[in-house]
This record gives sequence, structure tokens and C-alpha cells, in this order.
Amino acid sequence: MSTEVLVFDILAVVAVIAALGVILARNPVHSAVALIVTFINLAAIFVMLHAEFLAAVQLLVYTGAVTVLIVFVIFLVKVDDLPEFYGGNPVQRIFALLIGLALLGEVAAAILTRSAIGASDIWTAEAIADAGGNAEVIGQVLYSEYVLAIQITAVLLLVGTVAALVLARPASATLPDRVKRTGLISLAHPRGADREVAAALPAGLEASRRGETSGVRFDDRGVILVDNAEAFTDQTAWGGDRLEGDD
Amino acid sequence: MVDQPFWITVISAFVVLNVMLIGMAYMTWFERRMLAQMQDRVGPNRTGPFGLLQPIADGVKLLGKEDIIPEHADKRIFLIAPLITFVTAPLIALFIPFGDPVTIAGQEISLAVTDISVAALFVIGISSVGTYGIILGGYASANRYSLLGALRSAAQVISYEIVLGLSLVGVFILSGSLSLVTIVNEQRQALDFFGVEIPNWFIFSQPLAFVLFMIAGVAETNRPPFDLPEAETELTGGFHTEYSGFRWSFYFLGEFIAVIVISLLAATLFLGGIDGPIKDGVWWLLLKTFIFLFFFVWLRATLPRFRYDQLMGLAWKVLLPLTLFNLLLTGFIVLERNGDTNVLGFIRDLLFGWI
Amino acid sequence: MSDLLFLIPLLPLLAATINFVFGRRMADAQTAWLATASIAGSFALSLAAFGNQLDSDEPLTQHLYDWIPAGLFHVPLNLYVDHLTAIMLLVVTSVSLVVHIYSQGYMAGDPGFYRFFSFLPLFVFSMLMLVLADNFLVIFFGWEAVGLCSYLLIGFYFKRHSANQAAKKAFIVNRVGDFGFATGIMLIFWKFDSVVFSEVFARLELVSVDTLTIIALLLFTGAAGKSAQLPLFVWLPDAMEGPTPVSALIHAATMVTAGIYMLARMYPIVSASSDAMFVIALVGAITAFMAGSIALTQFDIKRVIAYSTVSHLGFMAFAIGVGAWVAAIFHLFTHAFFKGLLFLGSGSVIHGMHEEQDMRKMGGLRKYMPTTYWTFAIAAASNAGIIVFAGFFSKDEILVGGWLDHQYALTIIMFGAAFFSSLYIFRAVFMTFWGEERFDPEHVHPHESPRIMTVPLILLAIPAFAAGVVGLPPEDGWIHDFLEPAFHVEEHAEETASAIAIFQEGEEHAEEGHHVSTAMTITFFALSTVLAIGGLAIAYLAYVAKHPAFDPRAWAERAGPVYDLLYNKYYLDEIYERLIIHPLYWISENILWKIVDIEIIDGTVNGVAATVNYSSNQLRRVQTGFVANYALAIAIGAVIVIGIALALQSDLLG
Amino acid sequence: MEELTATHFLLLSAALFIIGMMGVLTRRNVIVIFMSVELMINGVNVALIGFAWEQNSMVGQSFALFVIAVAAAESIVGLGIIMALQRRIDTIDVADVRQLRE
Repeated sequence: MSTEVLVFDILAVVAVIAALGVILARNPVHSAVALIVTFINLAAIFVMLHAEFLAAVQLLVYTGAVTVLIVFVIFLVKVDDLPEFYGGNPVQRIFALLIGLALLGEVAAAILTRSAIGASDIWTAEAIADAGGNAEVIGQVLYSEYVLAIQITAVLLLVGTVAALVLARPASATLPDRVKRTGLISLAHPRGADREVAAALPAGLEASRRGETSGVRFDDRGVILVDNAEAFTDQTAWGGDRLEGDD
Repeated sequence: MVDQPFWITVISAFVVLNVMLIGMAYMTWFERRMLAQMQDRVGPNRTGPFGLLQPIADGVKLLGKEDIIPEHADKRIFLIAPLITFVTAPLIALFIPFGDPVTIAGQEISLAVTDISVAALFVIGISSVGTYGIILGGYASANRYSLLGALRSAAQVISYEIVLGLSLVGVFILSGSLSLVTIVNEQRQALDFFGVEIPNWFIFSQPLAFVLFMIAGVAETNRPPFDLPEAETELTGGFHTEYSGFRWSFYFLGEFIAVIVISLLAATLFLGGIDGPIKDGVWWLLLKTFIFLFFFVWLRATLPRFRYDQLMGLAWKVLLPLTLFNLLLTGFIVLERNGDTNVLGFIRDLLFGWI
Repeated sequence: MSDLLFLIPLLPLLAATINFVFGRRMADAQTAWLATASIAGSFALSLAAFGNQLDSDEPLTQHLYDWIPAGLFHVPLNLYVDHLTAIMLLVVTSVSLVVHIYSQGYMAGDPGFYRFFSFLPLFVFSMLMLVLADNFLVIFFGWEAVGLCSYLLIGFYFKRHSANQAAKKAFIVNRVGDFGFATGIMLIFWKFDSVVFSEVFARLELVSVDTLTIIALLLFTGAAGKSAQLPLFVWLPDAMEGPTPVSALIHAATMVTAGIYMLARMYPIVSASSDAMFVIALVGAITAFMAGSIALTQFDIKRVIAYSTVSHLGFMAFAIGVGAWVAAIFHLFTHAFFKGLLFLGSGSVIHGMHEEQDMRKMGGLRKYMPTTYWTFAIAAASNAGIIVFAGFFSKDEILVGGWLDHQYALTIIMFGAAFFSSLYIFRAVFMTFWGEERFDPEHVHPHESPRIMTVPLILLAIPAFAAGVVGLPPEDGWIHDFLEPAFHVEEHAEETASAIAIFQEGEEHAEEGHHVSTAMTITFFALSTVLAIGGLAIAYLAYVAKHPAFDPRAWAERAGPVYDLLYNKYYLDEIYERLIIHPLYWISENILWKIVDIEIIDGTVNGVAATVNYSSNQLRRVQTGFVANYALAIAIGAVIVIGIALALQSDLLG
Repeated sequence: MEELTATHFLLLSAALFIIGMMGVLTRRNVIVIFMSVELMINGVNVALIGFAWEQNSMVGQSFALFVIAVAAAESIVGLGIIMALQRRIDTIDVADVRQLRE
């Protein structure tokens, strides 16, 4: 067994164990940590495969961005408050296990009996080194053969960003909602509330705001005042929470 | 690339990492002394000459402290999180070229521990992994302030990481490489600046990128004036509120290592690294790094902390557009210089191309 | 020049689009000037293209893109300008330009102003695409698009019932012709594996003359629909429901001549079949005669001109049929100007008379609207074939062509039609502009139209008077030299009309002057002149001098049934009603609706629906709503598919 | 298996893919399902890069790069959807999201 195989085996086994951890952990944060471990191991494997650029991208994009986002979302949606939903229904799980094993068997059979190996391309390790390194070569390929695809991918990312903004926007923007939202932001906002919104409040609504229900009210300058500490501390800084009795 | 046996790489990595640890230890001493001087105090000066043994005393003290784990903490993650920060920070130093290859006993040894073609990307990638130490630590503490600190920190680091990465792209374009060794070698050529020979340091060709890199670097390391995650007045210590003893020291030291690493990177990427006017060598790199370290301390001593919305607004509304502008400008100039395009032709095509 | 061809149709299209999308928010003047400017641009470019063709025998082409690249069926979108196209481009764009200018006055204040000025450039675009086409599919596109624009513009006053009916009629009658055209195109593709003109023409030897006859007749069906030949001309008079500028542009000058143009473009196919040519000549002659005779009895000024148009289209078709190709295009060229002018003039009259169209309520208008009168009179003289006016030369060439082709009987009929031309048009002139004032001076105050309408009239009057010079000297004029290359391909069928042979030999023996002796030319000149002057004189005697021997009312009574026949347009509409529409209604109601629709189609549909409903209700249970279940189903599918693939690959199944 | 061959990578790829698939099939938490999908995508990437390595080709690496880019876009949108889900029906339990049945 060569050193290479040994290193690979270690990385692969850790990656697979961490992957199992992703789907088995009860706590989503633990899943995310396991996912990070998988990703880092895969990045190392990519380096072994002479794909240094991809390894770096894997580290940057998956580990540095995607998983951070996932962790963020886990915090934001407050998983702890949810009922236990570690597993699905038992029948489904048994079925899934069987299907998974069957697929694994099939794919393993296909891999192990694989005989057709395509013609070798020109990018041997030496050729890549001559051309200036992995990043240079992949850049050449991307910006010659796949230049259109690159452009489309860029557009896709832009669209994805806009889509995320739209999706993450609060669902409705009726006046009470706007007031609520503005109110919540304004508490953390030294410049005070959005005066226009405050001015647009119907008298009755403002009165109800002054009442006991929310504990939040507006003074005549449009600044939001908080009656008690509950109203202040019961919300998160990222605006994900609601006020008490505000349903 | 230098062809050397694996074990030499291991040894040099070991050496570099240990030097980093020592440097980091004395960074604490340096900062305390400098701060004291700036604030017209004396600073630690009792332990050893000039207080030089102070870091060791601190280390002993911290190791001896009780390792407190909060009751509702997510225990495993609570234990691991500081290590992530502590481990990832010095790794970056392994990519930095500390000098030209030297030959010892017939064996050529590279003074850059690893010289891979995409080193710069790895630097950014690894530093982004370091973020997890903060996020997970804050989460695992089961403390509202810690979580808030962690979230703030994560948002801040991610935002500034984009600026950090993109500000470097101009350098990559100019040097045509992602390898730090190549980037340094590129800067060691002379540049003819209106008849005056100056070194081809990228600080001259990429001044905007340098400024952006420094700002983002300060934010990336959670140093003042961007130290929101640990804003004592607001969050009672931020993500490490619940940490104590040597686990706390891991965070603390990780931060100092990050400062050193960012200084090293800035010196390497923008100030020519080991390049110097008399004899190239690691001493120049250390000198430049030291200047940056002083700069970090200086910042801490003089600037007040940013407000959080200002901090994020700065990253997304000011710095990011600036980096993109810098990128556009650099790309354009390079194309122009290489003769791949020319402004007149471009404008002509734009206006009259349809004919 | 080739590279800019695309601008010729594109400019009007742009104007149409902008006006259609933003017109509602633009000022009327803006839309109008945008449209006019775009047409002016097209006109300028057409002039350039024409100039290019003037001293070049090499056609201009521009490849825009591949419209339909589907294997064997490959349709490029090319623009193609040869001499024939260049003339058509000039005609279309110049008349369009004049009509656009005129419409600004005529349509002023109309609530649909912007709509009008988006449809009109759209029509010009379609017509230009038709003219510039180099293959059957593009010409068919243009063909249908002009039909659509015609429909839209006839029904422009869509609040008026009769306008809607007329629009529908035009559309449906045209469908009959288009059916033939489309069938012809399919036949062509089937036989020649191509729809590109040049490729088809190069492969004509591949098929028999009989097939070519069928193709030519099918194409002529299309032309008969668009160019209002018997029996499909009934839509054109009704099309006068549209605004008068539309009648001038679409239903006199350009669109209705598309059929003639198309036949001329199909010259190699049509000329290869003498049978088809005879049919075309016959239909043309009868159309010319019938329409001319109907025009004698009509009182609506626009209808008179409309039937006159039909009649002259008959002339052109006859010219094609007897092989006088150049004469056909020549007549198309002159006719566009004088007939457009007639319509615009009548529009001016109608405008001045407060929307009055009945000639019986006009009279003596020449002192109220002198410009209109003089321009109208020039156009009328041209239409009547008074010597030195443009129409005279072109019409005369057609008659000579007919005679040379030995179609003596048809040529004599055509002489009759020519006589009618003179008679009915001067009847219209005298009834409208001369004699006593029969309108009610209390309510109607005739007035000259504004300058924006009279200037176009004057502009058109010039070619209506002088366009004949391009055909001088007769039978050997400039237009012959110019157009003959377009009608000069290798002889295919032996029995082709002799006129073709004449052209062919004419190339070689120019000094022999096309076998047309001077004596013959003068004879025909004299005959035509006598007939035209005769028509003029009779009209004068009957409507101005009130000579008792020529009292129209007395003649109408004397003619009795013939007059009724003419007045009622040969009862064609009624015949169609009886023979086609009523049986169609019957079949639709009793067979198609009660049996096919209710029993078969509804039964099938309902049965299918019921089956689907039942099975869906059963299948609905599969939809658990659990995403995981769906994912599981996908996974099972993957396992099965991979399993099958593996099994097929391995030796398990032998 | 003395030498490192593509078979190693393919097996790893298959393992990751199927583990991810199992996660999708068995878990009820949308976020974990999401992470499982990321696992599957990474499995595919391993296969792509493994083939590229075997054949000295850059095509596989290019594709893997596109996969990463698309996955990044997918993760933005996916997480946005999760946020919207949480906000709209106050759960991220797929068993509660049964509107598809209607």
C-alpha cells in the first residue's frame, strides 16, 4: 500500500464518517459541523487529485460561505423550539435504508466492473505545471471552451442573490406589519422610528399600541418608546422574533 | 518549485508554526507595552527585563485556571470551537515565503513551507474556516450575548472576507499568479516610474487595493475599531463571554496570530515581502510586518469602535463597490497595457460597431 | 448597399412597434411623423437600391438569418432585390410615403389616430417583406401579413357593423385564395425539395408540364384572391369601408397588386405552362370586363373606383396571361399612381363633402375644390387611357400584347373594358365635379382640403401624368430594357407564349423591334384613343350636356334586366349566398354540430374526461404531500433504471 | 489495491452520494435535508474530479467548478426558502409541509 493510498483512505474514511454524522446527528448544528469536516476532507482529496484550485474553491465556497449560511439559518429559525423531528416515519426509513443499500450495491458493482476507460486528454501533471499551474489551466479551459457557460453562471448567481433577497423579505407589508417591523428595527436604531410610518398610524391602532398588548408605543415625534424591559429583550437583534401577544 | 523531501517540509512547517506561537506570545507583550506608552502608562515591566517574561507568566496563569463549561452548553462543540480559531490562524503562515530557497548540505530547502499554485486562495479559504471558531463558540455557550456576538462576528467576517478577497484580485491580475512565491518574485523586479527606479511593490500599483485590504484585514481579525463581536460595553465579551482559562486564551491567541498573519500577508502581497533595498531576506519581511503590527496597536489606541450598522454599511456600500471599481480599473489597464484592447478602439466599436 | 437592405423593412416595423406600444401616450403628431419619417427612410433606401439596380444586372441580396433550419427544410431569411423588386420597392415606398402624408390630414382628430399610424407602417413592412422575399415562405409571410393589415385597416372603424363585416369578408375570401397559394407552395416543396426561388427555378426540368400547370394555377388562385380576380373579387369593393387612404394604399396601389407581382416573380413557372397562361388571360379579361361594366352603374364614388381597380387588375392579369410581362408590371407601375391618386382625390372629395360618398348628392364641386378636381381629372384621364397620360401607354401595351399572342377574342373584350374605363371614370368626374350642385347647401359646405392633403395629391399627379415616359417609345421603352432581365430565363416549355419568344429574340435582334410594326402601334394607338375619347364624349353628353339621346335614366330603363344585373354586381354576392353559404350553414348545423360535435367529439372528450377523473381519483392517494415520499419514489426509480442498465450491460441476460 | 485509482474516488463518491440521499429520505428537518443535498452534490464533484484526474482532462474540473457555482446559487435560494417557510408557516419540518398534496 503506497502512502498515497493510505492518505486517501484516512481522508475518505473520515469524510464518510463525518457524512454519516451529518445525517445521523440529532442537533442540526452538529450536522453542520460534520458537514464542515466532510468538506475539508474532500478539499484535501481534491488536492490529491491535482485539483488545487477546486480545493481552494471548495474551502472558500462550501466551507466558508455555504455552511456558514446554513449555520446562520439554523440559528435564525431556532431549531430548539421545534418538536423532535429527528427521523421520519419508520416505514419510510426502512424503505430508504433498503433503497440506499440497493443503490450502493448497484453503483459499487458498476464501479468495480468498470472496464471502459476513455482516451487520455493532454493535461497530465507535467503539462499543467508547464502551463503555469492548475489555476491557469482551468482558467484557460473555462474562458475558452466554457466562456458562455461562465457568463450564464454569473447571471445565475446574480439571479440567485436577488431571489434570496425576495424570499427573505418579510412576507407581507400591511401597515401594522410595517409598523411592527419598523418598530423592531427602530429599537436598535439610534435615529428612531420611521416617522412617516408612525405618522400614518390610524389613531385607533396607535391607541392599541399604547395599550398593554404590545408594550410598545410611539410618542409624537415618531420615536418608539418601550414600556418595559420585556418588550425590549424579548426580541432578537436580527428581527426574527415577535412581540408578546402580537399574533 | 523546489523539489524537497517530505520530511523537510514537515520540519520547516514545525519551525514556522513555533515561531508564530512565540511571535504571538510576544505580540501580547508588545501590544500592552505600546498601548501603555501611548496612554502615558508604563505597562507590564515587572516580569523579567522590560517585562519580557510576562507572556510566559500569563500562559502559566491561564493554563492553571479552571476550565468552566456552562451547564446548558453544547459540550462537544464548546470544547472544540476555540481550537478551530487557534489552529487555523497560524496555518496561513505556512504559505508565506520567508526567503529564497537556501541550500544546506547539498539539499535545497524552500523557505516557503508550501508553494502551491493557488496559495492565495487557500489563505482566504483557511481564514474563512477560522470563522467557525467564533460562531460555534458563541452558539455552544448557550448564552444570548454570546450568540449575538457570534452572529455579529460571523456576519462581519463574511462581509469583510469578500472585500479582502476581491481586493487581492487586482494583485493577482498584475502578477498573473495565485502563488505567493510568484507574487513576491514579481515584486522584486524594478519598476520604471517616470525615470525613477522604484521596486515593483504592488502598494504602488494597487494603492486602493492596499487600503481596502488593510481595512478588511482589521475587520477580519476583529480588531478595533471593528471589534464588535467582543464589544464589552454591549455584549459583555461577545462570543467568548462564557470561556475561561486556556480555552479563552486560545481565542485570545488566535486573534493575535491572525493579526500577525494579516501583517505578514500585507507585507508579502503589497510591500514586496522579502524584497528590500540592500539585501533581500527575511529581515525585510519582519521589518515590514513589525510596521503593520505597530499600526494595529496604534489603531486600537486611537480609534473608537464602529456602530454595527455602520460597520456592515461600510463593507457593503463603500468597500465592496470600491474593490469592484478597482478590479475593473486594473483589468482595463492590464488589457490596455498588453494591447489586447485599446480605449479608442473600444469606444469606436461601441459607437460605430454596428456599422 | 446590400448591407443596408434590412433597413428598408425594418424602419416601418420599428415605427409600427413604437407607435403601437407607446402611441397611446404620444401626441398624434409624433406618431404620424414617426411613421412618415420611417417610410421616408425606406423610400430613400429604396431609391438607393433602385439606383444600384439601374446600371447593374447583379441582384442585391442580404442574408439576415436562417429562419427555419430543419434538416432538408431549410428556409433562410434573405432579402433580394433585382430589377423587378426595385420597381416594386419604388412603387410601394413612394405611394406609401404620399399616403402617410395625406393621412395626417385625413385622419386628423380621429380617436384611433395612433392605431392607424401603427397599422399603416406595419402594412408597409409586410408589403416590403413580400416584395423583398427570395423564397416562398417569406413571400407567404408577407402575403399573410398584408392580409392581416388589410383586415385590421378595413375594420378600422370597428364600431361600425358594416366595417367589421367587410373586414371579415375580405379576410375569408382571401383565405380561399391563400389556401390555393399554400397548397401550391407545399406542392413546390414536395416536388423541388426547396422553397427558395432560385433553387426551384433551377430545377424546373425535373417535373412535367402538367405539374407546373397545376402549380401555376394554384399560385394563380392565391393571386386571384389577393388581386381580386373573378370569382374572388367580391371583397375588394366592400373593403372601401376602411379609411380612404387605406383604400388608396392597400386596395389600389400596393397590396392588391401583390398577386400580379407574385405571378411575375413566378415567371419561370407560369410561363412554362401555356394552359395556365390561357386561364389567367381568360380570367383577367372577364374580370376586367365585368368589373368595368359594374362600375358604370354604381353611385358610390369609392365603389366606382374600387370596381375600376378590379377591372385594371384584370388588365394586369390578362397581360400576364398573354405573356406581356413587362406590360403587366408597367401597368402595375402607372396604375399604382393614378389609382392611388383617384382614391386620395375621392377621399378629399368625401372629406370636403362631410363624409358624403354618393355621387348623386354631389356635382359642381370643381369650383369649390380646384386642386382636388385637377388632380382627380389627371388621374381619371390616365385611368381612361387618354393619350399622353401614363395609363394610356401601359394599357395600350397590354392590348398589343394580347393581339400578338393571338388572343383576338379576349383582346376585343379588353377593348370593351378599356372603353368602360373611360366611360365610368368620366361619368364619375362629371357627376362629381360638373353639372348642377345637387347637395343641400344648407348643411353641406364643400371646401378644399387642407394643404397636407392637397400636396400629396399634386405629388401623385405628376407620376400619374408622366409615368408613361418610362415606356416610351412603345414596346421598346426604357422599362423594357430594365425589366427584361427579370423575365429572361432559359426556355422550358416549347409551347410557351410567343411573347416570351419575342422578348428572347428581341435581345438578339433588337433592330427588328419586337416584331411590332409601326403600323400596328399606330393602329392600336388610334383605336384606344377613339375608345377613350368616345367614353369621355358619351359621359360628357350624358352628364354635362344632358343630350337627350344619352340620358342615363332612359338608357337604364331601356337596358332593363342588363342594368339590374350590372347594378347588382352580377348577383355574385347572392350567388355565393345561395351556393356556398346556405349549404355550409345547413351542413354545419345538421351534420357537424348535431352529429359530429355533440355525439362524437363531445362524447369522446367527456368519456376521456370521465376516465381521467376516475383514474385520477384513484391515483390521488399516491400524493401524500410528504416530500420525502416523493424523493423516495425518485430514488426507487433511480435504482430500477440503474439496475436495468447494469443488467443490459452485463451478461446476465445473455 | 496498491495504486491509487479512480475506483477509490468513485467509491467515495458513491458513498457520499448515497449517504446524502439517505439523509434526504429519512430526515424531517429541512435544514438537514438541505445539508444532505450538499453532500450529494459533493459526491458528484468527487466523481467528476476523479474522472478528470484519471483521464488527465480539465473537463471534469470545469464541470465541478460549475457544480460548485450552481450549488452556491442553490444554497442561497434554498436557505431563502427555508427562511420564508419558517416565517410563513412557522415550521421547517417537512412532515408539516403538505401543501403539495392539494
